[in-house]
Amino acid sequence: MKKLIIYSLVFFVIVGILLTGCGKKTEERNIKIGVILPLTGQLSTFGQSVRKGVELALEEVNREGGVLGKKVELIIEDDESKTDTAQTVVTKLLTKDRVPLIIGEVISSITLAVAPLCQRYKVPLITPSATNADVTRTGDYIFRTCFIDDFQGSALARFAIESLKAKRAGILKDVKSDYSIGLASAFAKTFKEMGGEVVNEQAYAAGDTDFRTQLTSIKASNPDIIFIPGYYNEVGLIIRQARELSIKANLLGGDGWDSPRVLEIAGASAEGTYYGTHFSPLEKSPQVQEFVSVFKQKYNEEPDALAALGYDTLKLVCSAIKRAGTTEGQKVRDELAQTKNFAGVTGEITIDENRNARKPLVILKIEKGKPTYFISIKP
Amino acid sequence: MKEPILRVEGITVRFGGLVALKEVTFSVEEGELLGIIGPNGAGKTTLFNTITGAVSPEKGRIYFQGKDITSLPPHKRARLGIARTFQNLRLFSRLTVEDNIKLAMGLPYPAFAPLFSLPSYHKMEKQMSESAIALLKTFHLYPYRDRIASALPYGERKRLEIARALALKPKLLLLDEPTAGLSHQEAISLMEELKELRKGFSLTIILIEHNMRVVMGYCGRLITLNYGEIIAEGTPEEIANNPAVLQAYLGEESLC
Amino acid sequence: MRAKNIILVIGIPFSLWLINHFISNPSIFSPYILQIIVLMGINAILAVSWDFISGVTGQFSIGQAGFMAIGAYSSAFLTLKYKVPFLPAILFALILSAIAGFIVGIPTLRLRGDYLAIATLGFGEIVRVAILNMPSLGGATGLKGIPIYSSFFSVYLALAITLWFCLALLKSQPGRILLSIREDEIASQMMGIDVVKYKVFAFTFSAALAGLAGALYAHWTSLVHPDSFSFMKSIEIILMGVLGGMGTIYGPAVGGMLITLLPEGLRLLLEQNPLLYQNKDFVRMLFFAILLLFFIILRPQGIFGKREAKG
Amino acid sequence: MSLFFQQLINGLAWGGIYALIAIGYTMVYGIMQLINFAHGDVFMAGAFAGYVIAQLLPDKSSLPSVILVFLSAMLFSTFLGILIERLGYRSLWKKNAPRLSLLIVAVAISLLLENVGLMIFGAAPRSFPSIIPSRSFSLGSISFTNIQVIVILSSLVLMVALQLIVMRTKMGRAMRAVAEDSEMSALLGIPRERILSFTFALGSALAGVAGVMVAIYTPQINPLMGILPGLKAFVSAVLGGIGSIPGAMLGGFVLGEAETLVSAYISSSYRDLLAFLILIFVLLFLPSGLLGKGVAEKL
Repeated sequence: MKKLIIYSLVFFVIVGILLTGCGKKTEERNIKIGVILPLTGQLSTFGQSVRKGVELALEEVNREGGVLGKKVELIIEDDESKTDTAQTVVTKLLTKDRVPLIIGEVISSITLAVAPLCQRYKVPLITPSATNADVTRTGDYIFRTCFIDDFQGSALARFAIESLKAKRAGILKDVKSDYSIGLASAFAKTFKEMGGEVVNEQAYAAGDTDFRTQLTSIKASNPDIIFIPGYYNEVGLIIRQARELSIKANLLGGDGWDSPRVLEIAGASAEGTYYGTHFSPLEKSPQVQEFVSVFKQKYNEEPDALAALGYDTLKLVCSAIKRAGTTEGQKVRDELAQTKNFAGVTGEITIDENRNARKPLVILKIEKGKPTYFISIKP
Repeated sequence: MKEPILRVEGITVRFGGLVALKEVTFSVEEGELLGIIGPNGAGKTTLFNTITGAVSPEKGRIYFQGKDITSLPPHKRARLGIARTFQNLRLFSRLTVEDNIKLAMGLPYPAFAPLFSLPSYHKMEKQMSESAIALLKTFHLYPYRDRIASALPYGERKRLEIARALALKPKLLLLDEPTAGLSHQEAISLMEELKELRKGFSLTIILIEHNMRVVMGYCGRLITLNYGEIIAEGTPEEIANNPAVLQAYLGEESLC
Repeated sequence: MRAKNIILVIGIPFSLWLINHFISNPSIFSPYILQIIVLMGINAILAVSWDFISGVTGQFSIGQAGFMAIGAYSSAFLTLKYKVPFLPAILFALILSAIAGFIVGIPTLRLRGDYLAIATLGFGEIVRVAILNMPSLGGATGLKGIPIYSSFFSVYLALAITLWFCLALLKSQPGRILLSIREDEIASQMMGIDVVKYKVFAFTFSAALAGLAGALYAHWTSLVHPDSFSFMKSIEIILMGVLGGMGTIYGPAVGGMLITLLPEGLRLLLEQNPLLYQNKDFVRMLFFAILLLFFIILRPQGIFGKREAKG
Repeated sequence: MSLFFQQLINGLAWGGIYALIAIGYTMVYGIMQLINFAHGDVFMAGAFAGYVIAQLLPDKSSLPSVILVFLSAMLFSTFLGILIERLGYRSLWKKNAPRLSLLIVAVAISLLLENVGLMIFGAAPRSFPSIIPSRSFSLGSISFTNIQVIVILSSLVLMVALQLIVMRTKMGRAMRAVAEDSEMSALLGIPRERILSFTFALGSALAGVAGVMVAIYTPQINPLMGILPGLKAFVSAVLGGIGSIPGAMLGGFVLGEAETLVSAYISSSYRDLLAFLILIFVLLFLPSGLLGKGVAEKL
């Protein structure tokens, strides 16, 4: 008898699932845009910053009457900084919520994992900050509103040689991140082309907390600059432990450093380090200053590069839908591809033939505990 | 003189510093019922473990039906026809009584046969069931056929272990305290059954026992072990009056 | 007996093929639910593979994720880099993980209980870190763009075959022998059973099944990276087996499905409560941990297992 | 050459930490033959207890507050250790349930602790307040920080203290008796349950201290920080000879040094691989470890 109950229970569960599965979605009143971000987990500050920028832009767009006469609504999903969760959640956005377009993801590895899904369902995916070059090579429905690592890496190498007069570079990269690997190889290529020498290349894995062994062996090759293309959790520790090992060389990083957590973890040892990013709140242009004041008013904190990129991305998406006159995937895709010098707070956005954006790299230097504008390098 | 079924020559076993068996030498004729007695810790069970291959001796050889089996692994010795029971009952407690018996029948068909339910699979399974049932009937265990072994009363579990050993169709059966924990009446009826079986299965039995009435009444010959050495060997009568045996048991009242 | 087998052997594949047409068509059936159903099938195979070695043969393994990784990566490598069709890739994955099971089985099976468990845990981690350091296997970022060959049909056919093989073995003499090894290895040896040979067979067979599940997984998610085969995955597989009922084969299969269903059900349930939804992943694992504790202490034989009578 | 010595010092710090955690594994295994999977998470709990107390303290780097942080971590871990033993293991251990169930309970408790930590503190790593401001010294070209010295010295001191407790005190003798033969010691009137709780308490206290040390040394904590060090500490215990406390200490330092040298001279991505290769090697060829005593299977 007991077996019979259990079998019938399991049977009903399965039938129940099958039924809930089907059924079509009715047409919606306003335009839904999917947003996929790491709101929790290892890289949660990136996700939180982009969300603030996107939501600020949404308010402005809806205040000016939305798009095509309809209000714009965001479905924001958290992927916990994990590729498996991202895949499940993006499938839900594509098939259950049937969104016409998705903004995201922030991290290169996760964007690379979800891009094939969007390509398969012919839904445009725009990443505000994933800089790994392979992202847009997935397919013609994948776009980005930031520069790519090939540009960021070579710009940083040019900066190291020309401005910092570096000759011997050590590299410490995160073997678990496409972003870090791509940026490190781009930097090394240009650095060598311009006469520099990469004296020692060491690796670590995201989640490590002790880098003294790698730093000690880099120190032994006495470089005058160490390039650390990692994300902020590990970078903060690396800077601190490097100074503890009394390493005097310049420390240089990419946009992965752009989070208040670096200063929180590294503290005083971050003094005098440099990193490249997409945006600085101190830029003089009126559009930037207006964005900074509105942002400060809403969140009473200064916007960082990711917030600015999020803001620009949503504005760009809305303008593309307006130009396309419909939310149909193919048309929106074509409009996005033809975007020419769209005035964004992170600079003029022109989508090139590989669906990447050509944008300047802004170099910041940490002085007296604050990132200060140093120089910007044109593509 | 026919080759003795089992020859044990100069077996010495050492666990760390402790010498469990020292130069143990004896032989057993086919069809004999040999008893091994001795105080606790004399090395009786270690001797069984050495014969069955669970323990490898430091020195000495063991011959079974003339073949040297000293270095054979336990499962090969069992296949040759050496079966045993354990001092503290090692049954497959979550398997049914019938399955416990069937375990001793090895694998009579290729492993993948059940996958494609080949004829050989069905035929052999039926045969195994039949011989298992026959054995259970002779041991009056048939009513417990589908119960799991751990659900049986103690007496029945003792008999099941012996039945399982017999399912190996052994030539030599080593019984480690078969009547331990049984009432006098149960012990006697068990020994009677064993006498029948010895004739029926042309079986040689070696018995480790503390129950002197059983040993004296049923064993053809006795060996006394003390501190890992054989101190006496002979018919029950000779052993009963042997000074060394009495001294070994110290203060036990006269044996008969 | 014969007629019943024939009906099964033809009936099940045909009905699966039929359902597949209905269920895999995105316009009729929501792919989101399909995704859950396919993962349920894959996890069921994994749970059965664990139960075969740990539940039936009693050799507690915390390394199934390692064999799953071998199956996933080897098949993905073939289909991605050499455009090998699906079936040969799966067979290769099966054989390779079986060989891995054989190589790992022989030395570790001399160990007992928790030493064996820890050795298998070590093996699983070694496989993960080895893959991490193999650039041709995509290193830490894994293999991407694996062709999506798996489908409802292939996964549930594989599950049906797995259940048929394991149950047929379990109900016959090979199964009894494996169970006897679980119950009392020494007594089993004394009954003339070559314990090492059967343990290695069980290990190899279980590894092959885990490899099969890995290959199906890789060709469904189209992305594999070392972190999805960490020892946490092995622990999840153990959870499915224990809850389903160790040693019954069909128990862990159902356990595997329920455990996969749980987070999605939880996701729907939690959507209403924002705070819980915010960290739903931890709630899921917390719920697993409590469930595991509940079962082990109050109902050790799991949902389908038989209560062990106290003799 | 100075590079080699510099790496050795880096290894020493982690060696001390592994040793402290390994001792907990060895003691519990000695008595219950159980691998307490949750032990790594007790180490994490200690770090978080220290973190919470450090946050509340007004003047963080004064000597009394440093001691308070260590003490609170030790107390919380000890309390947690006893709780785990009482609620998780005791009922099963008394019923001498199959070892498999105990192992699964250990895994479940470990999952429980990790996810409660994630629920309360979130997955993003938190930086530990610098209650001991780090100053680096250098001897010739080798540089080390005061924290490294503190970590190494305090782990040695704690180990010696523990060895004294186990070898000299009555409770220590009782512990060794129960480890030797728990049935016999029960017959002789040794209160096994109390000894078990005491063992868990001692092991957890050490793990708690190790937790705070790692928090200061890194200085970063997150709810999953206990998993890898926990596993490696177990490898150290097995390497040293499971059940032997000096073995755990030796194993901890050997593993700490081996890992540092491998990641310095081969590559850091093989560091974790090394720990598991050692584990498999020891389990197969050196079951009683470096200092352990053989464990014969009673037939």
